[in-house]
Amino acid sequence: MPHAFPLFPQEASTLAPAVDHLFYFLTAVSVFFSALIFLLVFYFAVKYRRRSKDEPLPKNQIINNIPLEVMWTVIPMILVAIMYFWGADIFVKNAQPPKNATEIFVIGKQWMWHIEHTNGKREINALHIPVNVPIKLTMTSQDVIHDFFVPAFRVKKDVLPDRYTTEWFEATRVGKYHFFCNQYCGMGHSLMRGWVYVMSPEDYQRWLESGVSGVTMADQGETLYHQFGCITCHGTGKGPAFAGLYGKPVKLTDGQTVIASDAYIRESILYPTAQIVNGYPPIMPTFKGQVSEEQVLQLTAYIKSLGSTGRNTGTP
Amino acid sequence: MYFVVFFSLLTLTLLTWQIAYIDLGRWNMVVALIISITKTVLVAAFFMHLRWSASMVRLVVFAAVFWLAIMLTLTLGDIFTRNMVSQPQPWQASSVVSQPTTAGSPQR
Amino acid sequence: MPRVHYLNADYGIKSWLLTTDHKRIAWLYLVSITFFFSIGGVAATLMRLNLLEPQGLIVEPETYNKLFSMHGIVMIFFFLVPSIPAVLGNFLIPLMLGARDVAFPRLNLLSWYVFMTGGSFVLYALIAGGVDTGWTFYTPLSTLYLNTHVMAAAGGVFIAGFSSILTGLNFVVTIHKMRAPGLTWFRLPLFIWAMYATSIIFIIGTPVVAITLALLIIERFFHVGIFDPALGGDPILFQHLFWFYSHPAVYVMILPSMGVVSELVTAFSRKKIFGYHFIAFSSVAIAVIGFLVWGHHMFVSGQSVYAGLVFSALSMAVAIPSAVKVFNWTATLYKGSISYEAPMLYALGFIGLFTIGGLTGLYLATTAIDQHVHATYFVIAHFHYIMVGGAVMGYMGGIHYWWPKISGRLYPDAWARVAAIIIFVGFNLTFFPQFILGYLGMPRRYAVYPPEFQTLNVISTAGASILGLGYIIPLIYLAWSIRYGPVAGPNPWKATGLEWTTSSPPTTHNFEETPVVTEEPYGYDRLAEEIQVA
Amino acid sequence: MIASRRKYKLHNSQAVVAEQFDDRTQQHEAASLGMWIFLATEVMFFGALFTGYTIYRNLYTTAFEAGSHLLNAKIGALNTAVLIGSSLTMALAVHAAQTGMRKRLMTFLVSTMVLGGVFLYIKFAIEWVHDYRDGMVPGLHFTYSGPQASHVAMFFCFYFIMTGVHALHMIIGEGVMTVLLIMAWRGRFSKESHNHIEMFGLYWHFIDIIWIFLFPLLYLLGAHY
Repeated sequence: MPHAFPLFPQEASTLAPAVDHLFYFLTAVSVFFSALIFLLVFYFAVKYRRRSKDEPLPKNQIINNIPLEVMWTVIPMILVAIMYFWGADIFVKNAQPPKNATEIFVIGKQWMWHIEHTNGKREINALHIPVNVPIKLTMTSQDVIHDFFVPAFRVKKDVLPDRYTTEWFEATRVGKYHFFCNQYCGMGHSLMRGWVYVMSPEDYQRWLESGVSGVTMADQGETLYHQFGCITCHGTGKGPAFAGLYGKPVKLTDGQTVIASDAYIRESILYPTAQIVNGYPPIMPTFKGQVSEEQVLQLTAYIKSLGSTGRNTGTP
Repeated sequence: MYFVVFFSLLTLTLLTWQIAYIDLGRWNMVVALIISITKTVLVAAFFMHLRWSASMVRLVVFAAVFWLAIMLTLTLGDIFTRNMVSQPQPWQASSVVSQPTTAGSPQR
Repeated sequence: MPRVHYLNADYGIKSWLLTTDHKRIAWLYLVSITFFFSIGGVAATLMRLNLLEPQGLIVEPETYNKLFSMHGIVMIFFFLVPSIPAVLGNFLIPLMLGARDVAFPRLNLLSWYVFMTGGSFVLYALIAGGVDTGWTFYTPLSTLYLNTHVMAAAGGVFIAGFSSILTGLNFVVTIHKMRAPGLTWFRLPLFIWAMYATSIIFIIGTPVVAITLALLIIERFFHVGIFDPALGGDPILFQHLFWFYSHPAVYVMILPSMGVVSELVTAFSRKKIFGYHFIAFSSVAIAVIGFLVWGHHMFVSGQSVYAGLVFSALSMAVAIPSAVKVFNWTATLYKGSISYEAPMLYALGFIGLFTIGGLTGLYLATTAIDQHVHATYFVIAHFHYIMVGGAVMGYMGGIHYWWPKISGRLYPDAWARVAAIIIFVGFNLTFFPQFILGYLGMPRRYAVYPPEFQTLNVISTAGASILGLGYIIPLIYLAWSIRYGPVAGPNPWKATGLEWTTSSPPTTHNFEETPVVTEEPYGYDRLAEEIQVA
Repeated sequence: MIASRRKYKLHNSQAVVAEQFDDRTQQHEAASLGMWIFLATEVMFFGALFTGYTIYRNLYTTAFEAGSHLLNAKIGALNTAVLIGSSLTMALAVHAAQTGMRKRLMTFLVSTMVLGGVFLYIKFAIEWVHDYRDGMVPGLHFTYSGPQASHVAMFFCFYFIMTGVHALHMIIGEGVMTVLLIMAWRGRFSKESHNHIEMFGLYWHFIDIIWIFLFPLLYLLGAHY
């Protein structure tokens, strides 16, 4: 064989050992019960084999035993309950990215991964991250459903069109690891993969700053803000102002209150009439088809940069 | 008997139609569904003779409603709890500042 | 062998194609699903060959995608779902109940025609250039992005769904209303209980997938946005509705096998089954709980975390009735008088493989582990252990066990045992490495893959060639036995059950006179005494 | 065997029991159970549509109300009344069959067919034609340009699919009724043997029940605007 082949995946994130420990537990349970069943079947099969053609059955047959039935109902029940709670614990913890996570944006499209860092650095089918820093991926797709899967980190999540999903991890070992598209997405599905490069913080910093124009995502968003004419309304009071908007509750005309999250901003750009801010007329045209998913992310980054504290109120 | 059922059904139709023009907020739908269920019970019990049917047949009806309820509950259960956790967290301005990655952003 | 029986009661193509005899309809299904199995098998072979090389040995990714889609669609909807129910169920349910036929014989024939209509749509899709949606038809890929024959394939599955519905309806009514005098519910063979549970799933689940695929076709045709997120649709809704049927469909495949194995284990241990009531009720429990767990296919799909937790808990619950069954089968062997004809080898193989398949299911029900292994080869291995190691082993065992009844003749048992062992070995060699591949992270539906996965893939392909050989041997000797096999006699295995009290093959109306049942099933202790006296 | 089967068919026309059954009671119970199970599958069939409807209605409440407002609730109410009327005549037809009155059976079957026909006429020739003219058919001719147009389109999508599948059931029902009418005319039904009529009655009432839900969900949702 041309390659040495591994039997167990690398553990390269904080999550990996936790998942693996649970995996060992399940494997122990599985091996125990498989062995139990196999040995019993084998033992009975040999011991009670029919020796002559019309051999009578052994005496004192048991065909029903309630305590036994209860036992083999309750024991599996306890075991699966342990598995459930153990697994759920890890799952829930992993569902919520830590607040200090570095955000990186991922856009899936047939059949490549487009990744953008907040400082404006972009890469394709590669993801560079620093070691020992929690990373949060905000992901969306430009066409069909994809899935961002890093085996060495034990995480995956579907990447859906017209929606943001998130995934987070904290790499623990410097190195180079596969990531795959794990949701069948058409012809080039199996080619839609790349490498995660986990780097020391210094290397990462060097990589991040090399070859960047100095234009951050937020800067690009600001350019778009002017280019698409957002400023004509949102900068003049005809539409709601952006400063201090992000993360704040917004009151809508139908009486609901929503939080101005990434998803809310995205929806407001692409489907402006879906949620109308209280006190403003529904006059905003849709930008669906005019702005790409990437530009939406840049605009969002710009709005974010205006802060939730109301800093930079003066801009545009 | 069929005619009694028929006229109650017509009355209920009239009722549900007229009530619909009164704005009761979310109660409109509740009232409409209660009336629909009443009408269904009438049709099933009398026109379809469910009142006099074998218990097995009633079990089938129960099973249908039961599984429909499963489908509705678990599917809606997902849709309406989806944003409770998976919504991206509000932006943490402080964390951005603490990251060297945002060097050059307007906040700096 | 009776002079006139159902096979020679009438001759000519017409007497087969217009028959309402449940036994002949079973033959129609047997022939058609064997045909579909071979199509699915060829697709699988080509896939395995392609995976010998990381860059793909024989086909382009585009073709590979069509191969696995066709493999999935054909094997699931046109082989596994109808396999035991439509062949063995059709043949045996009236016989086991002491009835002359199913409740609605013409409907029974109709469902075969509906099935074949659906099948021809899928064959059309195959011949016209294939379809590359995967058997799951996920939107918006299937509705907006593919230019292959999605509508023909989805339409075929849609149509075939009605065949399942009609079959399930027929079985439930037959089991309720056509039982011989004295055949109370707890005197029913466990195969009947399993078929009853299966029919419930057919009846409740199939309409949902039918309408879902209809919506998919409408969406593709008119592009109206039901599942298109750009127009406000929710692609995850499609997944919900799809898995509402397609997860229980897994139990459609495994429950009948469990029924068969319950019959085999007791017949070849010549001993009453252990814990009859528990096995019977666990079948129904699986059918009911099986409807509550579909969301475990969607833990990472963007489904709500809460829904994930609920579905995880419910999925764990379904493991328990399955475990109960395995323990009861094992306990049935205890103090038995066990012989090892081919059907018993399949049954024991089933117990082993199902145990592994079931236990690995727990990994997938555990949210945190599923997050890693979801849609990797781990899943492939798991469900092949259930569907091939479970359902197909049960099907093969059942066909061998009842073959003397179906054909009136015996097959060469030595050959059959060899084939059973080859299948068992080949199967494990094919699919066990895939567990490791999956945990390593190799995603499913990959035409090309990183080179470090090659060794395990080569082992798997080697196993597949053994497995393929194992499936060809029975085809040959069973076909041979129809003409040349020794006459079986009514009860070659000395088994209990009404089907063994009539001639082999049975006459058109099954029984000379309606049998009367006076005792519980599996009265092997009495049978043993009789044998001793004789 | 074919010969014997022919004989059985002749035999059956005199009304009695198919060969797989022991007696008439068993046959009747089997038919009735079978029909109800079939209706259970129909519940799930429509149930999936209702599930989808419920989800989108809750996600896009205002758009759905706006869409519903464009429908003519009066016509909907009229059609509801027509359909309930046809249910009544169907129930009376079943009663006539049970009491063995051939003439009455035929009369009521014809009136059920006519009422069903009226319903379909109103549905297709009046409503759908109007809807099309007003540009409310997503995928073919959709001109709504108010806020959330794509979500309003979603409403109409469900409106057409749900009423369309419902109407398809009615068309099938009309076809079956034609056959039943011919059978009744030929005197195939009697006091003892009328399973077909009874089972079809269940089907027809079920269609009625579906409409009873469709009417408020589709037509009355936005009436109070």
